[in-house]
Amino acid sequence: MIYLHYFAGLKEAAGKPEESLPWTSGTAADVLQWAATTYSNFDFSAVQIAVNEEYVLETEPVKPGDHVAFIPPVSGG
Amino acid sequence: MIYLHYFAGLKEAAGKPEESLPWTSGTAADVLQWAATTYSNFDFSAVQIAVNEEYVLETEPVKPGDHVAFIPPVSGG
Amino acid sequence: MDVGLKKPFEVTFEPLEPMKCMNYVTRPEAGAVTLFAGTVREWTNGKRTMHLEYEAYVPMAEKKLAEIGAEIEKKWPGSRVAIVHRIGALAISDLAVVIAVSSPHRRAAYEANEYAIEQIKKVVPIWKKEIWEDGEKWIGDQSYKPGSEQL
Amino acid sequence: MDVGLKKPFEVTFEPLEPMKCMNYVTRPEAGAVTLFAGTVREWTNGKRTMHLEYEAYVPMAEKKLAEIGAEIEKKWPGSRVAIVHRIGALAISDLAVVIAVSSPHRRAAYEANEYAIEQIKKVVPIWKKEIWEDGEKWIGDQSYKPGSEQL
Repeated sequence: MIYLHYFAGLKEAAGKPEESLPWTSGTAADVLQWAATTYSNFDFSAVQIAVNEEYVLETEPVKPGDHVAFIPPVSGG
Repeated sequence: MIYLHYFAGLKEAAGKPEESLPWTSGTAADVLQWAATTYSNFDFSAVQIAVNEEYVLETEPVKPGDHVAFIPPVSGG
Repeated sequence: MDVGLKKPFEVTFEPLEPMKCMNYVTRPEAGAVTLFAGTVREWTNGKRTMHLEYEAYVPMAEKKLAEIGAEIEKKWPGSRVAIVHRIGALAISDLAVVIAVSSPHRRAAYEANEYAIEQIKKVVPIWKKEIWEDGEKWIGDQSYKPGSEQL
Repeated sequence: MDVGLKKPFEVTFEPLEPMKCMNYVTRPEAGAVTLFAGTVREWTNGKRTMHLEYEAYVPMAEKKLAEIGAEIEKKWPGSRVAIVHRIGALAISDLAVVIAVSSPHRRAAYEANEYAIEQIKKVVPIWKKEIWEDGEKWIGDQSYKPGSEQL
């Protein structure tokens, strides 16, 4: 199981702030692929991925228990 | 009569914050000359002159009733 | 009684209190304190913002704010930093972010403060939604710039 | 009740209140507020400052502060400025000067604020005397830099 976190427009597109997903092994790119397929109404092209609150490359392995957050372009400040 | 204003080290050298001086006509340079002679224990080399709260050149005429201030290098902030 | 800043890098729903940030960074070794406040701006290019909503990935955002602070304290020796960001619904002129930096010398205090806001706008997972009279939009494309404080 | 800033360019014997300056410049058109506070620094190059004394040619100093503010509001359109300077005896960490600048955009707010302190240190008739354990001195040669906020 991994835990997915959605924010801003993606949270609205998904209709929820978080969900869990059965998981054995894979990379951040695999998780992104799953989300992009599941929430095809959202444009993931500029989204960064954070695993356990740290930005990662798409090649980063994702292990069961990890928290994966999709980070649309930020606009704080 | 003109009114002279002293600050910081010059105020201490003069032993007073201000004084008046009989005056008919002259320039800022003349006032400076008078002060430098009178308070020869103070170094006037870096002092600027303000007449009626505005910096002036030494060639500026000084008229009776004017306020002349000697402005040592400032150190506010 | 001023209870002071709860933590120097915080994301909060509460109204921001700039003096708490300022007091946190002020100390005898410092001669200069700079403070930046990003406030909600009403008009941008003729478009009127009614209010803003900020959302954050709170634990990661606080971690990133702390990293920015640590980087600054290393890059500008003798500096101390506090950064607080508000989330939730904000009205016009409300404070969205407050950055306080102290330093022995003023140049560093200005530079480090500006560096902080630039980094925040790049890496801290916080998002802003603008609500106008006729619609709303999550802001994320940094080339698109209505409302609040901008480049 | 916050009675607000008495006047936006003031030289005063009273402790400075940064929030009054900040509130004075904050308004719906502004998205950024920068605040600078020059504080009394204890240690400089191993020499310990006990306290400072500031003196001013008050009417001219307030006039010059207002001129600096007017120049900034012209040079950085849409900005608003407040500057207050304390005089008299100041203790370590006391605020000597507070400068608040608001602007629609942050770059201008930083730039204008730094411009203000640079101008103050050049043209505003205010003097600082440092009091150490073993002596005192009016500071005026800007190349000589112990205590308070410096270049």
